[in-house]
Amino acid sequence: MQLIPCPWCGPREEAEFHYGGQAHVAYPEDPSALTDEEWAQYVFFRENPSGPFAERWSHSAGCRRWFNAVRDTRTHDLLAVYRAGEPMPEVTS
Amino acid sequence: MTFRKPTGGEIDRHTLLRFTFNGVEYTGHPGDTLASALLANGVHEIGSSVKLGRPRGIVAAGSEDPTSLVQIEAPFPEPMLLATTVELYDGLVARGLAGQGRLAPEPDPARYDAKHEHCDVLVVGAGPAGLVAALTAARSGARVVLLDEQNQAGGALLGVDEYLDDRPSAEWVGDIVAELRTTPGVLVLERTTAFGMYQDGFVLALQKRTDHLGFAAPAGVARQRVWRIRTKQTVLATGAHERPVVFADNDRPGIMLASSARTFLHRYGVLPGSRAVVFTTNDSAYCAAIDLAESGVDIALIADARPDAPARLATECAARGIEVRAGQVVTGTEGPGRVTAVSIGDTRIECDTLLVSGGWNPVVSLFSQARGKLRYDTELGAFVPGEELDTVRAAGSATGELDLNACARQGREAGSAAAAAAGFTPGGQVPLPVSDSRCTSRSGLVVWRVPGADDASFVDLQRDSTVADVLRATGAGLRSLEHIKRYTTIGTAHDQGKTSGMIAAGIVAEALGVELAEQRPTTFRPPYTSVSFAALAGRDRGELHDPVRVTAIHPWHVANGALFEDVGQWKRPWYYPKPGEDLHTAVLRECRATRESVGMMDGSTLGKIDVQGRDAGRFLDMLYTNMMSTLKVGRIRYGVMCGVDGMVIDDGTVIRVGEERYLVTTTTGNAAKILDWMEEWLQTEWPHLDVHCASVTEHWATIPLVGPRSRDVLAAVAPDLDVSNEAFEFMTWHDTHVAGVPARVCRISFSGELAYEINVTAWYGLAVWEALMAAGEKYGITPYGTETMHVLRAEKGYPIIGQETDATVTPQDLGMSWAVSKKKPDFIGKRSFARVENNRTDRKQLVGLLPVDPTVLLPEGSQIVETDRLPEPPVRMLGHVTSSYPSAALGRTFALALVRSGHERIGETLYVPYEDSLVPVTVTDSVLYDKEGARRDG
Amino acid sequence: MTSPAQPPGAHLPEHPDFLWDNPEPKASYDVVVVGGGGHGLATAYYLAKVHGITNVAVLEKGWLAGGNMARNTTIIRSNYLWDESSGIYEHSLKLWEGLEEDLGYPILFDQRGVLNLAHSLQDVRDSVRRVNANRLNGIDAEWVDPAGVKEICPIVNISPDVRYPVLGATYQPRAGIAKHDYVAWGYARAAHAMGVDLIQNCEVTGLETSGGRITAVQTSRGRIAAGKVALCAAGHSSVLAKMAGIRLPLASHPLQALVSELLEPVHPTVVMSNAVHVYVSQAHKGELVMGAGIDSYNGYGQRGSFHIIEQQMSAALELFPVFARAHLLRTWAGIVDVSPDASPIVGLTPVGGLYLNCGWGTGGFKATPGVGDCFAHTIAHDKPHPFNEPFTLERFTTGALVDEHGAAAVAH
Amino acid sequence: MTAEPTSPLAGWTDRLAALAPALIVAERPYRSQLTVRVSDPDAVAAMGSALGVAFPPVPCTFSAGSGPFGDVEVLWLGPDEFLVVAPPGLQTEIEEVLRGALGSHRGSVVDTSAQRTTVVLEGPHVRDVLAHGCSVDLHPSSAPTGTCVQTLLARTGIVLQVTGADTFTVLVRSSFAEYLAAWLSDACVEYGVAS
Repeated sequence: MQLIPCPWCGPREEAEFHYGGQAHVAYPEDPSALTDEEWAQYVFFRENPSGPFAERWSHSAGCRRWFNAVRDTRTHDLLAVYRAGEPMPEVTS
Repeated sequence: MTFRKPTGGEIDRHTLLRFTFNGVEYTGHPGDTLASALLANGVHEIGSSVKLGRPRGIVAAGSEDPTSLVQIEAPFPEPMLLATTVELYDGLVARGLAGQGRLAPEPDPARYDAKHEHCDVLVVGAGPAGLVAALTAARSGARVVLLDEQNQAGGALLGVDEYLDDRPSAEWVGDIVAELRTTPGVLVLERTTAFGMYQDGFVLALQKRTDHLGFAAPAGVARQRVWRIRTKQTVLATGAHERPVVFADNDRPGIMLASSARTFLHRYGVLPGSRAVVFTTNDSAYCAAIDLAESGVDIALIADARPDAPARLATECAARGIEVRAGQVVTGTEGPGRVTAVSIGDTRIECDTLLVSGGWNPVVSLFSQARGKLRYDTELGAFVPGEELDTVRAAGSATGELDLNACARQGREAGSAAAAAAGFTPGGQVPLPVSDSRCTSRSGLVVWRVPGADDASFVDLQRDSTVADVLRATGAGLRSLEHIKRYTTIGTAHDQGKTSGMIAAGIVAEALGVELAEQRPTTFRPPYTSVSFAALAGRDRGELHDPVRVTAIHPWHVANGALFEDVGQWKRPWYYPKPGEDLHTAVLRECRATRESVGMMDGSTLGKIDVQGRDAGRFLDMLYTNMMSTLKVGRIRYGVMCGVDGMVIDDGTVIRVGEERYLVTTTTGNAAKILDWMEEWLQTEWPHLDVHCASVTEHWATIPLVGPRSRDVLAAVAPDLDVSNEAFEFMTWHDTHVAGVPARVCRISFSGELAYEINVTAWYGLAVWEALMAAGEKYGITPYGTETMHVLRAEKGYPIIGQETDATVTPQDLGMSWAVSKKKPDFIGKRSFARVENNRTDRKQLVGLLPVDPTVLLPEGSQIVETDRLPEPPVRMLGHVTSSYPSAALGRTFALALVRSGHERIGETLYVPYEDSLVPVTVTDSVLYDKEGARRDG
Repeated sequence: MTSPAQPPGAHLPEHPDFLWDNPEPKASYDVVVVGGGGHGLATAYYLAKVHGITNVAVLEKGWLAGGNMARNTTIIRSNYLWDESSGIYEHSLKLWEGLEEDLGYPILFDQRGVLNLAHSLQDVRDSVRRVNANRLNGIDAEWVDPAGVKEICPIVNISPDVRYPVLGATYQPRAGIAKHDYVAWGYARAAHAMGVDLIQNCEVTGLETSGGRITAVQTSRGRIAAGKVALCAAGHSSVLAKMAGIRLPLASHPLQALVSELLEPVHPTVVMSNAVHVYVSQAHKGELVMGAGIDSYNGYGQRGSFHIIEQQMSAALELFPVFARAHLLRTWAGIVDVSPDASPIVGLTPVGGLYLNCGWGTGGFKATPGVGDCFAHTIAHDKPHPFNEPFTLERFTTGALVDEHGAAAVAH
Repeated sequence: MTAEPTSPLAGWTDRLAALAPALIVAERPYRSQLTVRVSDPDAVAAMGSALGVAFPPVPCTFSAGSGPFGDVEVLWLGPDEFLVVAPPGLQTEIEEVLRGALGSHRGSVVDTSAQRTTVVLEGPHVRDVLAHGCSVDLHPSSAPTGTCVQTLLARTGIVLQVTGADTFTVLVRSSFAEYLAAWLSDACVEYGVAS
């Protein structure tokens, strides 16, 4: 079980969090301007790397805040945690 | 005959414990394990092997034992325990196993629990290294947890009679434990096995709290506890296991690891037999031989595989009349069951015990689970921790170090380093003990097996896997240890290969002609030792398995005989049967009463979310398919929400409380999901929007009051409220008092009838419900449950999310194009409506179905076909029945269904396979009752 | 001491004395199959057997069948809701029924039936819907009430007083289990015997294309030219496809499983409960084999979070109180590649000669023969087999999903 | 005709009392509770002044004090989210005052008085009991008096306040209150209470 450092509440057990998949996937400015292919990319397609991955978590049983993390999907080590809206920090894994 | 020494060991000879094994009564003493008590009684044959049915004895003294599997029968049946880890208690009934245990059919009466613990330094293992590590860390002020699987601290010291600092080692151990116990912030746990090491310093440990008490175990105390430990730093002082050497017929009872025999002697005062042969590849077995000889065991011979015997130890043996033969190996054994003779080359020696030592395997399971890399130590013939980790360090014989003084020093270094890494400065230095030990074992020879009858040379005694099996696997082309493990099943049994895994790897490397250093060891998977399912379930059983959520009015439902339906975690009244009523008769009565007079239900479980802020309307416009920003204050609108894929995810009403404030309702099951959905969009996509959401689901009790007489009932309890149709229009709300309590009353209807939804602070829910019951008594007010609610809405063609929808249904499919805004430039899901698949004309659409025979009730979930005769499978299906009920209002049965091109098929006859026939049904509009909507105004 | 007439496990078959060679990779192959798990081995086998294509290499980065094939709970069934799914899974089940003979290798395929429990009224509706659909698709399926559940599996607790009572179950009698390693080895042995090269410890590090067509794979053991390349890499599919510039709608998650020690027979069938995430059978030697729910986060570490196991245990004990003092012996995790609709992606790609088989989530093992056959057909003919035709990558654009996830919640 | 209130744990009063002395447990029902969303420092300060209790500036803490509404606590729930807790019957007035203090700043005030109920726990075993289901480190060095965390207790969400050396306050969603009570009762069996 991972210990996830909520940017607000500090480290808490994974069971308190909800996973939100890839971070930094913006809702399209104007969906109606997109082709079906482009829209499908937004709806269904996400990065799925083996290695560092910028992803979203919500501290759902705590402060209910969404935040971002860079986590190595091979080791599950959290390399960085940052607040929603902040740019992805440089990480070394 | 007894093999118990008159003195010595950690047992209480003054107390007799009676126990039964394989149907025979024996006695033992407090401090015994089942294994030591059996050996004291001369019993070596425990069970039989799983595949070949060969007798199996006791090989080791601890949890690494590969053979002594027993079934506990009393006090309560428990399968597959090792006799070496079962502490003896009075009245124990057990039997040896043939590889399979038995589960008790009766419920386990014991309690189990879990506890969270946090520490700076966790030390696993209370042997010399662990004790020094724990005390070093404790003296620095760190919070320390020290765990050990035994019932007392000491580790390897428990199995020897050595002196530390010129006094019995137990005294040294006792002093350290005493100091630990009195140091604040230190927790010492015996009978506690760390069984898994996970991410970020998470260690799980199982504590056996009352097992050793047997029948005397107090009922209120959890029998076993799972400790969930979060630690900053860990010291693994997990020790080492002696390993055997494989030779022909090495599986007989009476063949035991030398150090284990020594442990039985010193810890339990038990002799393994009368006459023993010792077979070793290293020094440590000499000490066992000498100690046993001094206790009266006839040591017939020490066969040392090394070309030269160690001079000092050989001299000591000679002084005791023990013959030592260097360069000799055991080549076979005899015996009908227990060993009766051993062959060493051409020499045959009669004996009842064969003690074996093939060297030591550091216990690296947890280190490996912590993702520490292992390194093959050629001198030791074993894998050892191969790197330093930031938060995990090994100490003592777990590193391969076998000298006691050196182990203690490692413990001090590890304890100090761990405390420092956790942010603590050193306290008083723990003095290292000085040992007089005669035995060090680094000078061993690595011998995996003695060539001989391969098919009787057992590598894994529990799985009956032999050298021949290993060679057959390599001969079959297998190269990977994982493959060979699976081909031979070595290491997959109860002991998970604690003593066999390394040997198997060695034999494979020899067979393949590769270096062991190049072989990857097979993975050490948790748990280190087996853990009962019940311990892992802990207290999350029965009523605590998952929370039962109830409303403020719940006690009334219970008192009035409601049957309940599980909706998510909620218990909702399903229907309220009167004596003699079944579901259908009760629901017909509830429906009729509601449509003809007045009924009410507990709607408190509906999700309720307060949405506030300048952009609240804009926000809701994005979430709902229809327009919410144009809703006027005081009015209510029904809305549908879709996912980005355009499929319906929820529906409910939205009431506009103020210019910048809305209250939205969600379905019962989706309340939390929809609030999360809103927060996700607000926080991650639209933080610029001035909107805040708050759940008020449980703040309000919600009571739909439904039926033509609902206005009369409401008027009676809400004297301040003008309930006339003109003053209180459909889809509006008013704040007022109901039964003297501030209330918000919404005029909405999920039944087509005149109806009001009364919302009061939940504390008043029960009282207001009772007031409504009283006020409605003269109209025969009838409480109804979810089933009647479902029937009433189905008669009106209103879908239930999750029943009419299944994540493949759009608002258009539900016939709700009217609820999909054409004006809004965007809302969530809108873009998906333009996809190819969404524009097919043969999508499944919601329609009504009327069985041609009005008495036939279609089962929900029935499929629908086009023809009155079934072709051979696969049969083309047009859709399925989502809801089906007998209807009091319609005087017949009816159904709702999702049907391909359903809207175009209205009027057609389709067929529903039901049992052995095809039931003809007429497709209709989904609204079957009061199509004109005349009834909603009362 | 008890000594049963036939000790448990004594009846299990011995493995043959020869399985496969360990050749050096050749410079080129007609078809390179990436991934030496069940799907890769089955694909190679059917390529050779059905289509006569034997100049084939199966590249495995670790040891053969050491990924999900070695880690699954071996449940085999075909009672899926949608026509598309039941089509390919039933095709697979039919192949399972003849597989032992086909491969000439014991696979311990045991049609002991599978119960899928229903715990809520909506579960019941969904279950009945699926049973009816299955029957019309020619799949054996029954709805059984709680008493019927008890008859099939006497240790299930059907008391109405438990937190989530059993309201009934769907039952597929032809469903069952098989021994995963034996299946993989049976395919490997037979493929090898027909000339397929099985190359272990060979990790694919790159895919070479030229003019929109695949030409070679780069590996840890050198470059291998290939006429066609077929990806059967389960959890690693996204990483591999990306080497050819293809983005997949997949997320790789840990999926955990566990076994108990060996126990006398108590559990004669397979019981699955999606509502409480319990999937359990008793294997041939007597161990209870259980699958857990998928861990929520992406992960390639072959390890999950233990609280998932603890939750699963509490749910399992509600259903099977008799398991209280069974012991957890070993836990592990695989990496499952989950698609948005919980259905696989099997077919052609925008790169000529590159074929995709992924997204099986938790359904991969049971599909092994079926998808091996269909995928081999797809590769041989450069055209999908009718059974995998619906499972295109394009469906995520058109919206023609096969939503087993939302519709039936029986993706296991 | 005036309806009388019933608290979520009304049916548990005796059973909870029977947990003493292992654990002294009591429901404190009907307290005024308002969920406040506010981030503007001026608005935060104004709200604090209006209540006579400064809002907690540090995450995972609460502040307490006395003012025009008597003894009031302000619990940190999130970076812009607070729970104002006051004696029973004041929610309407406090809501009005807080709205006034919020003025035109971004934020919201919602009466959530009945959304959660309050359970006060006391006794030498209180940390032990909570540690059976709560993964947060409650050691005084990590969770001193004044700590306020939202977390899980077994399978329910809670707001947990450390109010003294051996005293804690738990706020639990009303529909989960009976589960909490049953769970606490069961946990106390370990500490000598009859099961």
